[in-house]
Amino acid sequence: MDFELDSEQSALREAVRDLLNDAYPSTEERRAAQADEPGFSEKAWTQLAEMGVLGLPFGEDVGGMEAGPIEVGLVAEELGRVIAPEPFVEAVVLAGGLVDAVGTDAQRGELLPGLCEGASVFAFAHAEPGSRWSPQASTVRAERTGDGWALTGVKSPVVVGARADVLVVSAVTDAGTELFVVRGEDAGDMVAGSRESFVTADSGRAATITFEATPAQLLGEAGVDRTDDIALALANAQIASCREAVGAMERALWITVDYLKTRKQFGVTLSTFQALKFRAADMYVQLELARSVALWATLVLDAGAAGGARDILDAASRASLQVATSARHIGQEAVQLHGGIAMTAEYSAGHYLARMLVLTHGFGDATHHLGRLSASLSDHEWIDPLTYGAVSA
Amino acid sequence: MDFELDSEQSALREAVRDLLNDAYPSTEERRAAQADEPGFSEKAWTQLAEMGVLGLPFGEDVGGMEAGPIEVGLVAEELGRVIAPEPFVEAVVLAGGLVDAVGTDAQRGELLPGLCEGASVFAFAHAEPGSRWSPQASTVRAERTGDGWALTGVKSPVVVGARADVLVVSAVTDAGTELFVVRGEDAGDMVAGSRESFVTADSGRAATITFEATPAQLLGEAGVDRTDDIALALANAQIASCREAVGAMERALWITVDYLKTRKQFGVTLSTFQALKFRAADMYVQLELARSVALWATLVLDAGAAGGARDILDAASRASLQVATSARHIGQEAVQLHGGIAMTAEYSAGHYLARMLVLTHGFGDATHHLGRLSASLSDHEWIDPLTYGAVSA
Amino acid sequence: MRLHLSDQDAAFRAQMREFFTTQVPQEIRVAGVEGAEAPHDHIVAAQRILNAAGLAVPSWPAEWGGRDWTPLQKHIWLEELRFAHVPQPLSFNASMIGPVIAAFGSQELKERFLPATANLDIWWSQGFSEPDAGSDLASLRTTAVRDGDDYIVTGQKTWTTLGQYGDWIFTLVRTDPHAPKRQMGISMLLIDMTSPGVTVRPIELIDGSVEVNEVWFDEVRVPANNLVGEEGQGWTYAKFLLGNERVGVAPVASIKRALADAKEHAATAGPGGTSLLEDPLIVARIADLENRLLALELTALRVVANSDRGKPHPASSVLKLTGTETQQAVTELIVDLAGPAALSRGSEAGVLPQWAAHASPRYLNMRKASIYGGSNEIQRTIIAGTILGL
Amino acid sequence: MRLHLSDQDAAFRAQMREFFTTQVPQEIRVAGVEGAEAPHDHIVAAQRILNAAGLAVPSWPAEWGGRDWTPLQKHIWLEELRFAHVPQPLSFNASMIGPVIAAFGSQELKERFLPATANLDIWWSQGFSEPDAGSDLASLRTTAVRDGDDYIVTGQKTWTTLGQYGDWIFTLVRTDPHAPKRQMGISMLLIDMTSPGVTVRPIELIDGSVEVNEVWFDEVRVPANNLVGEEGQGWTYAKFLLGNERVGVAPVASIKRALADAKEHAATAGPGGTSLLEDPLIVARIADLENRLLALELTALRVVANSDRGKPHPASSVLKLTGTETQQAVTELIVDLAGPAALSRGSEAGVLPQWAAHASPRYLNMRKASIYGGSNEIQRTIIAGTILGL
Repeated sequence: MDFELDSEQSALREAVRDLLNDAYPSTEERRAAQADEPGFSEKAWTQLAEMGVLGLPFGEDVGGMEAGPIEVGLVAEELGRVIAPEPFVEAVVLAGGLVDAVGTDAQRGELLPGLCEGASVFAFAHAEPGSRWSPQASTVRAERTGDGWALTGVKSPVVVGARADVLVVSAVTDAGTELFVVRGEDAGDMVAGSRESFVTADSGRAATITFEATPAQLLGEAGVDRTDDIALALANAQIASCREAVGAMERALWITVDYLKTRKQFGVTLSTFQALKFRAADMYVQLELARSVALWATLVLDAGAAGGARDILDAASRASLQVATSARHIGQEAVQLHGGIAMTAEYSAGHYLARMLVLTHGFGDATHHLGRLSASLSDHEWIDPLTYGAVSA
Repeated sequence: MDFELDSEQSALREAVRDLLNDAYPSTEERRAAQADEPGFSEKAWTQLAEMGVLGLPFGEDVGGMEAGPIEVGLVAEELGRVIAPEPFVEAVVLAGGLVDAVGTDAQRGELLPGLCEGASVFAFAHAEPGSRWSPQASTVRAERTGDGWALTGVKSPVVVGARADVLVVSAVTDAGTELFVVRGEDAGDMVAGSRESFVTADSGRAATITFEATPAQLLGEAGVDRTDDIALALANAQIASCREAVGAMERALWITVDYLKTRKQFGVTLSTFQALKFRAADMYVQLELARSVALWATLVLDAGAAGGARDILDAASRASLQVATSARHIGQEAVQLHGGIAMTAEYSAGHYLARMLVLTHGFGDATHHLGRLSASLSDHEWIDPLTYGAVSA
Repeated sequence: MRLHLSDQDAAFRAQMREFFTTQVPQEIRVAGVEGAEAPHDHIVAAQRILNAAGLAVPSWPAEWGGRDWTPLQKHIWLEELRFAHVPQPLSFNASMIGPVIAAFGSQELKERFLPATANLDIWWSQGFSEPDAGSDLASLRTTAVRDGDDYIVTGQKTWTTLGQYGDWIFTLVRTDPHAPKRQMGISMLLIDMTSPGVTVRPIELIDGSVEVNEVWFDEVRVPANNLVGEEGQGWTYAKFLLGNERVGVAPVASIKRALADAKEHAATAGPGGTSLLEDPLIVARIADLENRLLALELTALRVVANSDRGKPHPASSVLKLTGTETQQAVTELIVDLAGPAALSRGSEAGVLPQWAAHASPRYLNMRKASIYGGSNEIQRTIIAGTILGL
Repeated sequence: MRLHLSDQDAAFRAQMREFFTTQVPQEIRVAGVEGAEAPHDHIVAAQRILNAAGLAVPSWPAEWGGRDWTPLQKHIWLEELRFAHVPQPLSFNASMIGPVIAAFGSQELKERFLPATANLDIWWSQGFSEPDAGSDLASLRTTAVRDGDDYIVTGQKTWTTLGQYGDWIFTLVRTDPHAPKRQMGISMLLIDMTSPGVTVRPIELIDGSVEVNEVWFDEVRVPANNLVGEEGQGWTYAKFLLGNERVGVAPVASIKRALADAKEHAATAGPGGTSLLEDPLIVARIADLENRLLALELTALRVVANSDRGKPHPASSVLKLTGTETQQAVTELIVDLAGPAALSRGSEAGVLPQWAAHASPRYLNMRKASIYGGSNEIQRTIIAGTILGL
């Protein structure tokens, strides 16, 4: 049991941190990056690619770094610290992860190098209006057309769905839920159907994508239900998202602490008010609890090969419940302790709240995950975190 | 809509308050009253009878005062203020109320005058080991024996069950749940079976009562399922209990406020610590919210004739949920803000916590009542508190 | 003690409900249903309809359009109005500057301003807060220097809600920088926002909306007869203005409507239009919120009932605190009901239900409730100090 | 970063589990299952079994019975011990005075006291708190005046946990009332509780138990060679003593066992022996508590892992706060699971399950957890000051 990074991992963290601090030294740069489509900085995306970050979880055969969940997690945490709008988790961990896990070798070889190089942006078109974090597709259908497939139906919201040139799409087939790839002719168009971009609660972009007999390529072998693959990929992304939220929480806390130390009211700094100090202390407690479970979930992923998917899904829900609880607490308190200034888009605290809202909502909220954990309550007498991901003793 | 007492009610409140302040000027007197069986002061009980308090809800024909829920509620609140151990709610409102509601005129005339005069103590033997606030009996059975009945089974806990000379007992019959009266030969014995007194969490007394073919008199007409009568009587007692808890909360808050004002630590009074002041303010908020709903439930009872039992049961659950939440908050904070001294039996704060625990547990805890309210959530679009107890518009 | 309304009050309530739901056009009321703030033109239209019926400014003196209602009737009026989703009369006009002018203004000021204020012919803005003041209002630095028949006003105000629509602004300005206590040198001045030297800059909020503004005064010349009452008494008038409202401190009926709407939405928000009310944890959250709201409403009614006797009820301090917390908790619930659609910022993508698409911006926007108008920390300070004597 | 224990640590864990569950008699361990504190004789018996196996005082120096374990191994030892319901070695002996004597005592003191302390032949009590001090320990007033080879000790201590069993008591006394800072005039003195002038008065607690005591010293003559270390250094030793334990700050395994037991009880606590785990609100409460406990356990593991490198982990301050809150929340849960039986105060009425009959007194008793040993307010002050720099 060990919670420390090794020296290579530490070096990666420093490099990513430097890159992101340069890209987003203040709220102003982040607002500028989000002002126009695609809602993030293409330049920062390219820089991340050049550093190898966009290929972290993939094999060297497709241009990747052959790294694991620990490296992915630390990158996510760094992105969270500056609430960078780049869709690392959505494009690389989730959509890229699905191509890597489900795609044929030919598909991996065709698609993943572009992602690793930063030339390509992936999106996972999965949520449907009214769906609630299910690993299955429900209204979007895929039909065979000669030797190919065609998709029909609506996906929304799809994070970076308008910008992405590679869409991984879940759809109902006779086999259950299968996965498909739809490639834009260029960044803006599909062969058929439409994409409408909209601004998200954290000032990013998502899209509503309408498929109208849109030609699509089946991902992987035909006739295999991909529900379990999707669930596992979502859990992967969810854990990375938790780490991103932890990074955001940490910064939100320290921004608040700095504000309390410098802001004067009634002739004294706010830090002289004991009630505010105690509330900052409670924020710290929430941060550390969230960090512990998010780190642990990363380690469960890392150890996952032996223990199987069930432990990973469980760990993802456990991390999400604690992180969602902590993030709401810290985000709201950060705004409240700042007062009115935090309500403005010019100041950072409110953006942290908005970003944490999205990070802890994209893969299920606290009530959702509490419900999942409730359903499995009688499966165990107690929880032993150190035996997760191991062959059951 | 009016929340004020009229002058007669105010006079009653003052009289009861004076009596109780004389009986329990401090924790010491209360501890003395609880040191031995029956766990309360027989003298104070007699004084309450002399004031007419024990006959408040009953008709003049049986020696009562013909008053209503408002008078009952204000007495309960006064008892709560000094956490008096006298079993007004259990003996008068609950057990007496059942005899009044269900008994024949002959039974009412035989039993209730003794209660009103203070000569008699009633108890409602209803809970059974493992039961959870159901209005039905489940393991105690009543069998016909010639022209009478005999009870068999175990009731526990029965508040003041050892001291009571009139036991109202719920038991399973062919009709469902019926009610019976078992009278002790004197205060200590029954004709058959046994009573074992034990100390309760609030230093009062309850008993485990074992019936072994114990002769019993049927209460009221034969062959009528009394589940609804019991539910209504429990709701009545529950609302009075909520008022008692409100009285206790109010005192617990003010005891704490006084402590903060006078206790010095690190060279200053505790009241100079802002975090503690804010927590006292939050206690006040909880008190006022609880008071509002408890008063309202009393008024729903008072208006109840027109609206029927369902509104009353609903109001009782609503009051219980808020009061249980507030009482736990206030009780725990009262102890925490006092620090170690509140853990000792010599000091009052811990007794308030213990008493509130019992008051908010005897008729269902917060989770229980939240479950009840959840079950009826879809029955209404919203809640209009002013139309409760009225014929539905 | 009595639960039900008197026959008279019950009739009053029915009359209000009838008016609001039949005399105010549906298109004005419906915008609120999806949880967004009422648009500017709806507020104006609604207030004029109310004013024509004598229902816009009931708390004012009768000669200026007020009604001799009991506090309970005022409470019923406001709650029925809110529950019917009628945009509330602009508080800057109806609850703030109107009553101050009526109480402290000269006859000339009253005639000049009150009718137009009641009818929302003038849209008033509030110029109290300043950039570095926060909750410490008395530290304001905007100055008004007397120059003949005018004052020359220079300084900056902020958090001016809906100031982008403002015709006039009532301000607190420092007329005497040498006053022995800083509260004493403050006056209240009415300023035409079209005056040269007035600049309004909207502030974008975190939900993407524009609700508050910064207002700069650069040597703005203001006629001295725009002074309310006496010079140096501004702090007194401001306290009167801010403490004026005993009724409506907590927007009970608005929360009730939002919660009822949320429950209705939940009934079809599940996958494939199924009901989320099958999920016991969601049901329990809603049931718990309904009960918290009930406690709030009853506390508000107790405060109102007691105001009848002329003294403010100590529990009134509880209403702002609990009201904002309950209101915020309902917005949190709606975000969670919205599911993945909560990623939206209210855009008109079309395929997501409007209530769900607006859930997150509404949640973010409502964080202001516990900050503006006396933060919850200020409320706790008041409770601890005034009620508990701590 | 690695999730699993090393093979060595996994073997160590298995070895500890094996020992505790097979070498400590069941009757000593079972008493804890129902949630009550271990009785006096069980504590003594357990500590002697552990000590015979070299498992009572692993944190002490090796020459006095300590083991050269890593912080993680110490953590595993303690958590396995707690999870097996083995009464923990008496903290006053094992964690408090033992390490202080080992670090600061003379060779004579070490030889005289350490073996007997490890084996619980001496039951130590703690004499730090005084009646009016509360969290302000340094304000103590008990005096020790030098008189030849003795000190004459006069004063009163309170909150002396389990002092009714005490053979000896380690005290903080004021040896120099004129010291420039009040912390400087304090010394640590070991006092035989059978000395003339020592009086112990048990204090009844709100759950009816007797756990803490008042101890009076009325001109008690104490040999000067019972002084620990140097005169005037008592405050330093006390800080060492109180800050000594990095491991075990939060009783994770005890809470885990209590929660697992509660879940087991819930499975039959419904009417007629049915399962309360059919009630989704109860299930959610338990699931939520399991997750809070997981977060606590993992935070404790992070602190332990980091202690390896010699510097205390900042998150350690979180453990006391969260540990007590979680522990208290579990006692609340059990009260609610107990249903009407929660009216009991643990009496042996027989027909109510023991766990249910003890639920309320346990709940009441556990309110102490957030008060004793540095209240949660003190913990927040430490976090704000030490970690956040506020």
